Amino acid sequence: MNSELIPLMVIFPLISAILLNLMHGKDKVVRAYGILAMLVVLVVPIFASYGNHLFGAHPVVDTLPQLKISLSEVNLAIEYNFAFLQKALVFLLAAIATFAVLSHISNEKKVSGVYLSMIMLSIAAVSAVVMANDIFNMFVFLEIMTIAQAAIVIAVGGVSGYKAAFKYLVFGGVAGASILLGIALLLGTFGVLNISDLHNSLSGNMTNPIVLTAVGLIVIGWLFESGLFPFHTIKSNMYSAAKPDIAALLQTQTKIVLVALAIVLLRLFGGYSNMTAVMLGLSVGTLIIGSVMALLQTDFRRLLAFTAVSQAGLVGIGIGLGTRLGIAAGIFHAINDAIAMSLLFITVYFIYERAKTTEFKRLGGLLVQAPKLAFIQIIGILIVSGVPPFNAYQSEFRIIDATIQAGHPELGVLVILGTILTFVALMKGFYLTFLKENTTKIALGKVHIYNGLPTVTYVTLIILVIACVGIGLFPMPFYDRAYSVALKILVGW
Amino acid sequence: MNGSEVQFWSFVTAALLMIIGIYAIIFMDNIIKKIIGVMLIGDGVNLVLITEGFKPGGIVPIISEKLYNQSPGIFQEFADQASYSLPFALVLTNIVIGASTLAVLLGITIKLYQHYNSLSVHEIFKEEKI
Amino acid sequence: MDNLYDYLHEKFKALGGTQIGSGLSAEFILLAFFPLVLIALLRGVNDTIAIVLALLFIVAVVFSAPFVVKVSKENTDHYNIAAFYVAIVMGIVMFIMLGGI
Amino acid sequence: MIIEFVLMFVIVASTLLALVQKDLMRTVIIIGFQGLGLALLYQRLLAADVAVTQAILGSALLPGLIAVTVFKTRRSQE
Repeated sequence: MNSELIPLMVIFPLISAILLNLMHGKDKVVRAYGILAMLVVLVVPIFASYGNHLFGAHPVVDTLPQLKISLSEVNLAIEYNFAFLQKALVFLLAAIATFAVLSHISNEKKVSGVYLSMIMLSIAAVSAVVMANDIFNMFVFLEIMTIAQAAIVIAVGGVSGYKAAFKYLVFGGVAGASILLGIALLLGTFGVLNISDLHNSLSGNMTNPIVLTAVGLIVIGWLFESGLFPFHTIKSNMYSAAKPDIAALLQTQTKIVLVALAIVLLRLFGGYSNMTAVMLGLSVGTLIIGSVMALLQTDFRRLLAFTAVSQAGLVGIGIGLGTRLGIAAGIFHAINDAIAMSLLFITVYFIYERAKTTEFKRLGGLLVQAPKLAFIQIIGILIVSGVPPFNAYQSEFRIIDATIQAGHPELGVLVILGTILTFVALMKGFYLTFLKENTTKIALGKVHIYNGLPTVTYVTLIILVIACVGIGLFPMPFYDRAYSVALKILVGW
Repeated sequence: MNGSEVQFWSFVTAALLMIIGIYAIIFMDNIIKKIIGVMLIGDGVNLVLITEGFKPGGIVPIISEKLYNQSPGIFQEFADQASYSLPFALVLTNIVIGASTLAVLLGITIKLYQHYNSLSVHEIFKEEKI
Repeated sequence: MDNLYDYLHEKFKALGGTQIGSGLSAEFILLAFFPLVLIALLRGVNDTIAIVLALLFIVAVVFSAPFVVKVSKENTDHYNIAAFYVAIVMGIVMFIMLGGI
Repeated sequence: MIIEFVLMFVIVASTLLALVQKDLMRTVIIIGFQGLGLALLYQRLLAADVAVTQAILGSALLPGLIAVTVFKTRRSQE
């Protein structure tokens, strides 16, 4: 039952983070070790077998009568689950992180070990959040993830990065304390931290005001970690202050954590309709406000940042419906959209690397200089806007289907509106960057995109496009498994 | 005054700490005071956890080797009296996390001060017009 | 109504650097968004009340358009705006969870 | 039992006092008392191991870090 590779997915990036930190300054060693470590991080989730891993010497003990648990056994060890969903999410994270590491290694003259170590730390944290079946372990790694993400943004962002990271850490402190307080209340009431045990203790106990307070507190934490309504300006500021390749990594992590925490919330308190109502309402608000704000931006990075936030709202709508179809579609869309938004962020990363700016008033007429990039970006825009035969079409269509089947057809209309608005916003960015000849004084002689794409970027973009088309043409292997995960969430692990 | 009263007022203290922390985060203009607010919220949550583990009239959950050797049967009595020590482990983790967050925040503060020559949030976020 | 374009142009100037086309599309989507949310919220209640509320709502929309300027003012990167909305939403979430509306 | 209530009073009072100070160095010193009070309260609440950690971090290390920041920036609140 115990697969030895499961803890490696968390422990190896953590050790690499420490080692890279120590190697800082020795350029060649850092380069070599960075590439090697990313290879391991990519390979381990593929070869790990499904199963549980228990940390600690007491796998299971007999009933503890004073804990009032209607179970025959209680888990005392920290438990990590690894199944198809976890495998997909961890591999997706590793793939996008590999690009962030490789782009740093291949483009910078002086490689920063600390920077790579922070990327490794965030990989470890997000993998642990995805796999942990222990609510406190999840909290610890969420906090580590917050600090690591803030550190990555500080490393390259300049003053706007400092401001974004400051807000992120302050509100992250509030949200983290909120989650921990919720955990403390649950611990005080039931005496267990394992999510499966909590699920069993909680069933039919949703009128206890202490439990309801805990639900509210954990939902507030979920809103922060996934960048939904009150926190959307903070998240989008983080995305736009970071370099676009890091922003691709950050938004992937956000969507993965959104799914992981939402699964925990639904498993624990799935029967409580007020919770799903709050999740649904705030997700709808995020979708519309995010896409409206995306349309009003004058900088390509900020435009993409708000688009990413609004797409997180779309995932939230699917999950917040609380039906089997909705949860499956939401999880499926999270994976698809993380790939598609990463594609767009990486195209913008290339523009940023070469032109040193992403403001629309300084860009224009790049189609002549970079036709391949323009072609890939228009494909990315079509993918994110949900055009068949790409992958986001499959999941957005299923989300709309789920809204109608759940009895909220208005929400389906809102999803369509948000998608159209996203398409308009992204096309505006494409038009102003590639098609429109910029004749203003400020732009003359500023924009140069040299011949061709660098190999790493090109290969990554091609792989992402192939992934999008592949999932779009053959969605069923992925969707079926998401559908069975949804059943597990609703019925019990 | 008995032990459960201590527990109640300890919860009240924790609530006050959290409320003061949230007030500082939202209304105080100085960055350092906002950071202290984050610290206070963490302290409040820690106090909640500690108070949960507290058992009125109990003993500290540490058993020395000497004590155990004197009378091995003491283990049962110890288990009855000791306070619940799982929350303490959680608190230790949270203290460390809070300290590292605080350190990063203070580092950012110095950088922001070097750029804006001010510690006021109003001054630093001026460019983002309200 | 002859110079509606000029009127909107004047209003959208406050956004700074945004094209009027994107401002207008955002405005129309917002105009469609509010009634849809209203429908979603009011579908359960009495028809007469819903109609009266919807009419009142339309009047309110006509007098308070355009929304885009207000929305973009409320979504800047300023710390205080974020803190304000975080506080409000925290309160609302806890109220809904405990009050059980 | 009275010790706990005194400690709780000290904690809340020093928190409030720290936040109303105009001089940031005073804030740092008073927040150190809050950390020390918390450590003693933890000790009274039967969490000896946490109390030791909190005594070091809360009353010396974190105020020290804040004090360094205050020295590197400006001392008084404008």
